[in-house]
Amino acid sequence: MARVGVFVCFCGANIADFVDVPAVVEEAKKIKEVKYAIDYKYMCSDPGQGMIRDAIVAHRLTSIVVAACSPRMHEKTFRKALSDAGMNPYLLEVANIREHSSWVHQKDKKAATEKSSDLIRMAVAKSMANEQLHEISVPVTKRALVIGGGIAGIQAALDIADARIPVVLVEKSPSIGGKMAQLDETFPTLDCSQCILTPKMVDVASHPYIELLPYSEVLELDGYVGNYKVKIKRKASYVNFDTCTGCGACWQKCPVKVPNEFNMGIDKRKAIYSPFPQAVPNKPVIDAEHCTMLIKGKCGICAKVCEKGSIDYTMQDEIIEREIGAVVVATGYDLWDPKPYEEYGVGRYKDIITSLEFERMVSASGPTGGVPVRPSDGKIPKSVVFIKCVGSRDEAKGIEYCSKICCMYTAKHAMLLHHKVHDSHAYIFYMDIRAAGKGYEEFVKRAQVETAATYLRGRVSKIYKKGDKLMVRGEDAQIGQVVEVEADLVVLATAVYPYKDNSDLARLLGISYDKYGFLSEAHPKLRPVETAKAGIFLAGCTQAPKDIPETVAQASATAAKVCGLFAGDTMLKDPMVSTVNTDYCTGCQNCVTVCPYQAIITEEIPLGHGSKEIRTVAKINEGVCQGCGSCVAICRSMAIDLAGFTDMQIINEIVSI
Amino acid sequence: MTKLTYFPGCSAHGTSEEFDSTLKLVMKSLDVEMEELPDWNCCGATSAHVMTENLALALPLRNLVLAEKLSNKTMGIACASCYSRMKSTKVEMDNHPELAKRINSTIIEEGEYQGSVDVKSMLQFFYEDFGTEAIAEKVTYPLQGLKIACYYGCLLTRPKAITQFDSPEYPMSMDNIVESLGATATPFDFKTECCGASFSISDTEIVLSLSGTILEMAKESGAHLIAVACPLCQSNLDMRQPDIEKKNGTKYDMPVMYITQLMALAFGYPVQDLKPSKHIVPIEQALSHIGEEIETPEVKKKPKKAVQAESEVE
Amino acid sequence: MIALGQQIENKFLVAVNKKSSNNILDCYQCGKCVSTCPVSSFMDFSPREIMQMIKLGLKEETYMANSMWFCLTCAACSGRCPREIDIPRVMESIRHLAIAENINPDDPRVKNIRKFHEIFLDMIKRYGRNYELRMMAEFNIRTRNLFKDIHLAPKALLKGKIPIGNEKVKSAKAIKRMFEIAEKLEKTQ
Amino acid sequence: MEAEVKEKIVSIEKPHVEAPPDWQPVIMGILCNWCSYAGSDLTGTSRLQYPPNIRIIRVPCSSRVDPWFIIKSLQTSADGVLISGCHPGDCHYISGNYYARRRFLVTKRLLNFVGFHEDRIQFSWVSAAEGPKFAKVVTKVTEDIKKLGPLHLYKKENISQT
Repeated sequence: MARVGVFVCFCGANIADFVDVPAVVEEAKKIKEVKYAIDYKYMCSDPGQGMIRDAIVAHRLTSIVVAACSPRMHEKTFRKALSDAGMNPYLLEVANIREHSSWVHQKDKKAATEKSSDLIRMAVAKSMANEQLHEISVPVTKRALVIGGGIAGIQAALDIADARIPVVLVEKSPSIGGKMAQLDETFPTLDCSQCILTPKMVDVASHPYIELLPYSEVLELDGYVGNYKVKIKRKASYVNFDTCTGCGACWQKCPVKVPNEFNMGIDKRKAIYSPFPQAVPNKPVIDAEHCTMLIKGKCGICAKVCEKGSIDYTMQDEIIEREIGAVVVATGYDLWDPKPYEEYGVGRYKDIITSLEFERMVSASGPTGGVPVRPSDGKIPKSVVFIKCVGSRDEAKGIEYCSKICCMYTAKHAMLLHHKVHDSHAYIFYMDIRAAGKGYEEFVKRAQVETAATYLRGRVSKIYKKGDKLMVRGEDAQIGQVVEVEADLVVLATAVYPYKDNSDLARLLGISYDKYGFLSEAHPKLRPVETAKAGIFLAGCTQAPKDIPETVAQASATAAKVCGLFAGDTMLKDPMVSTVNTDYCTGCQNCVTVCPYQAIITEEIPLGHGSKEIRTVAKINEGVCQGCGSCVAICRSMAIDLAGFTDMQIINEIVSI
Repeated sequence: MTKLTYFPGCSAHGTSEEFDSTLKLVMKSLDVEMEELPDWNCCGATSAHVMTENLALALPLRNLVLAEKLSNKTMGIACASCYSRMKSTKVEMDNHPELAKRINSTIIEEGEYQGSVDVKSMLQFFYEDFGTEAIAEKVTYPLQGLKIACYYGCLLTRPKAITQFDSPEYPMSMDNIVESLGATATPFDFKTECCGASFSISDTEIVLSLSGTILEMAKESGAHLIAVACPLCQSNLDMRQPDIEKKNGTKYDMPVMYITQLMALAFGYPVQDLKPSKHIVPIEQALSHIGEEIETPEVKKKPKKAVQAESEVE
Repeated sequence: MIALGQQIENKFLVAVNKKSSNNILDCYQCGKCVSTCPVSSFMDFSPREIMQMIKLGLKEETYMANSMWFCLTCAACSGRCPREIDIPRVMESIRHLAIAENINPDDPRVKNIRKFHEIFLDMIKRYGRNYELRMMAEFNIRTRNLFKDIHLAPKALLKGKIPIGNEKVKSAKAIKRMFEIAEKLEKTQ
Repeated sequence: MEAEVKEKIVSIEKPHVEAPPDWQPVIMGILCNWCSYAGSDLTGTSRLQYPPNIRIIRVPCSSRVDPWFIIKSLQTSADGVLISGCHPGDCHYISGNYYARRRFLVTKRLLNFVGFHEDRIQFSWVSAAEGPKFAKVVTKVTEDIKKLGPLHLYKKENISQT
């Protein structure tokens, strides 16, 4: 027999001034199931909660209705009061008579009073169908997977590992370091990129809590938050990392030359190589596509010169598995290919390069010894044109968004050019200068004043060759005149774009991505590092274009999220999840389609009791379910229900008025 | 034998007679029967669309409707302006039924537009319906040694949404045809810059300035002559060349020939058939380069394997 | 100085957008069209400035500019516009709007250009086709510049560049009728 | 025949019982927890006034709304129903409101087909920040339903009489 207690709050004058609270109490008492009803000045106060606790015991109440402010405000408070009285907290219902009645009908006390009574009647009706619910406890595997070993992945891995949580760091190339390792100096301080990055890379390699898996890729992710299982492919490196000392004899003697990806193809590397001198781990790998031994079975020089006998041409890809509880995706970005800019002669003129190529050239450890040169004839350029927004902010040929970092690094490039070639001049075509960041505007000003770079406001429309010069034509909108710059070298600030396989990775992980392939955060403002899938977090440019400080901040934020997730041995989860009544389930799998979290899978059960034949039914993973109820509404046979918002509860509310 | 409806355009019977006559020779060699569109009218370029909206579509539409009465699937258009007007009209008519109805009402007697005939420029026809290999097969007199700057002008490849042919910025179709004739196409950055078009008569200053740059850049590219596929381009670059030279104080000596003239020559027709007398800038000097050794003996190494294309072994 | 803020509704912008099936508000003033345009240096206002003038609702000023009359419809700008505005179409639209309102720029060169196009259309109306010599001659007569290009004439004539004879479209009547219906349509729109 | 059917359908909207002069409609508002319910709370916090006819039911997501709820409401207590969810693209549960919208449209067309006036069932997007919009929406819906009058025919107690 149901025994409902109703507690109506005055909320000081907030409710009492516009609703006749005693009348509401009297009205509530008329409801059959209500065995106790009372009002009080502040229900949420300690004495108010005490009244609830006492009444539960004294009147043997089976469910509680509090008529007060919005449940979004104090539902948790009152639930706790129930628990304290030894009652299941989910037997509470809140009637929102403040936000939904007294505050919005201040001119009509009678109507507000009637409405409040109705709201209480609805809450009482709903509570009749309330059931005891228990928070779901999910065990947690306290190990994190970090995908991508750029600055984002490095920072996330170090922060998590420093909290003594084991980390598996997967990097697809032979060394960690990412794009930041390719940079020369960084804005707005002109710190040497390598100097600040390499110590962190070394920390990663030596950290007792980090398992570094270079030259590896994630193949498969199964499970749910706290309980993921990941399959990782360790690509065959043909070098035994355990015995290799990284002496370098092999790559010095290797006869095969291949364009060097790390230096943007400006120089050559060998078929057995370590991408750059400060690589971590500093062990070479054999590039199977180009090694003549692996292609034709001829050569074998590296094996001959290796004193440790670390070369193993028979090595195969290896697939390993790890159990993890959370994932940080930090796969970074690629540069957008400027080929669609045919009017710039991209691909036809060697002396048009991308910003990252320029970055490698001015890098002290770069292929040209830190001096920019013209790829066509090796001469040092005097007049250099930088073009911003190549691909960015261009719906027609490129992408809609602003790449965020180009304004800053172009200012930096002007400075670096000025430092490396004193008698040079930079011409910068821009549309807007976007320098929002600490010390950024000051940095741009410094670049403009110190280098006297010519800033021209306009998009370049055409580049053509005249003699050995490139003629760059654009409008300087500030004077409304078309200008033509005679350039030795043109540097395109091409857009920041996700790797083309980023969307494949997203599908593999079961997270969403936007039309470009950037991975989507759960909420653009309030949950910027989480994905919609619990336990998967985003760091760095894989989510959107970012500069280094922002990337590092986001990486640390993911680490905080991971540590929070792993704070207990189990995770507690709201019990408001869907359940399937397999007796009714017809196995149509409509619910599988609508579930935004892939929380529903199918299972096969005997057709009848003891039957050998089987049928397929839906199965909800309550660890993954977020309780939206899409599956409940789509279910044709009404086999699914959502705890806390069951069909019965809602229908009770509807028919109670 | 391929059959083709032929729309010559006003200039084919006027300023660009040599385009028309060599086109016919080339088509004969390629075994194409050209059926001139009976009773065709001027497409209205460029005045119609400058001044009015409806006539700009109505004039080309009449030709499209007339062409549908013939059994040929494609209408080949010699003049680039006519091609552009005709193709734009076709695209507008195909995509806006409401508008199509309105414009069609101006030519009720000719009939209703069906959209059954494809419209192509002659360059597009050569490139898409024959291809460079088929053209190369017909060559009996290779134009080896001749360096040619291919000039497309605005309308053969632009706007991309209308023409759906080649690149609007750096097209290569004519260059490839020229190469298949044995000649060398020079890297020419101004191949799609405007020559000044219809301002030829109304505002000559503009034409002298724009065409001047094109001539200068063609010279810069090392070309002996410019190849074109548009009568208006030809007339601006050729007829106005002495004026441009006077204005700029330089001598270009840059003959401007139709691609069909070059094709006819390579297909074995005598120079006389190209009607050299029609040219203001004489073509004979340029043509004398035929047979010269190619200066850059850059032997193209054919990579045996993809592997070696990228990497090299010491 | 241009006074703004007196009229909130920008009817001119709405009219141009409707006529051209484009949205001028897309323009972010990058100026790529200006340096692309082969004739922008001849214009009173560059295409970029015209876009901004439409945004400001400066109808009279736009109509009085020679810019849209100099547009060659070469479509180089629209092929490069990062916001995919069909600039020639916009130019054409404001030209047609100006013609409809009978507003003519003072630039004598525009008068020449307009005269040329009128003669050209007239010729099509009469013959169905265009005859270049007649065209040039009539243009020179009507612009009172009898000897323009006269130095080209003998040479071109001699070389058969400019034919003298006329040929007429057989159903010239059909063309005439087309012109008449089209004119009516123009008025009813 | 067709006219007869039509007559019958239209008759659902015909007030069989004269509405008493002090009649006030009841509107069932089913709001998603994350946007519209929060928005309605904001209306309250901002003390924006709207007609007191709406009775609000909280659901986690607009996709939780079963057509059954709408029909049951019209059948028993309500003269009109308002469903409100997050703006397209803002769904707390990624894509729930898209399902809700589709399902709602079908339900509405069905109810419209059997003779309900389309204003009886309304849908809106109200975000957690749109307190004023919620007040506006409720006011409009209330006015719409007031114009239509009480929904008598379909009510259980009246069904046997017709």
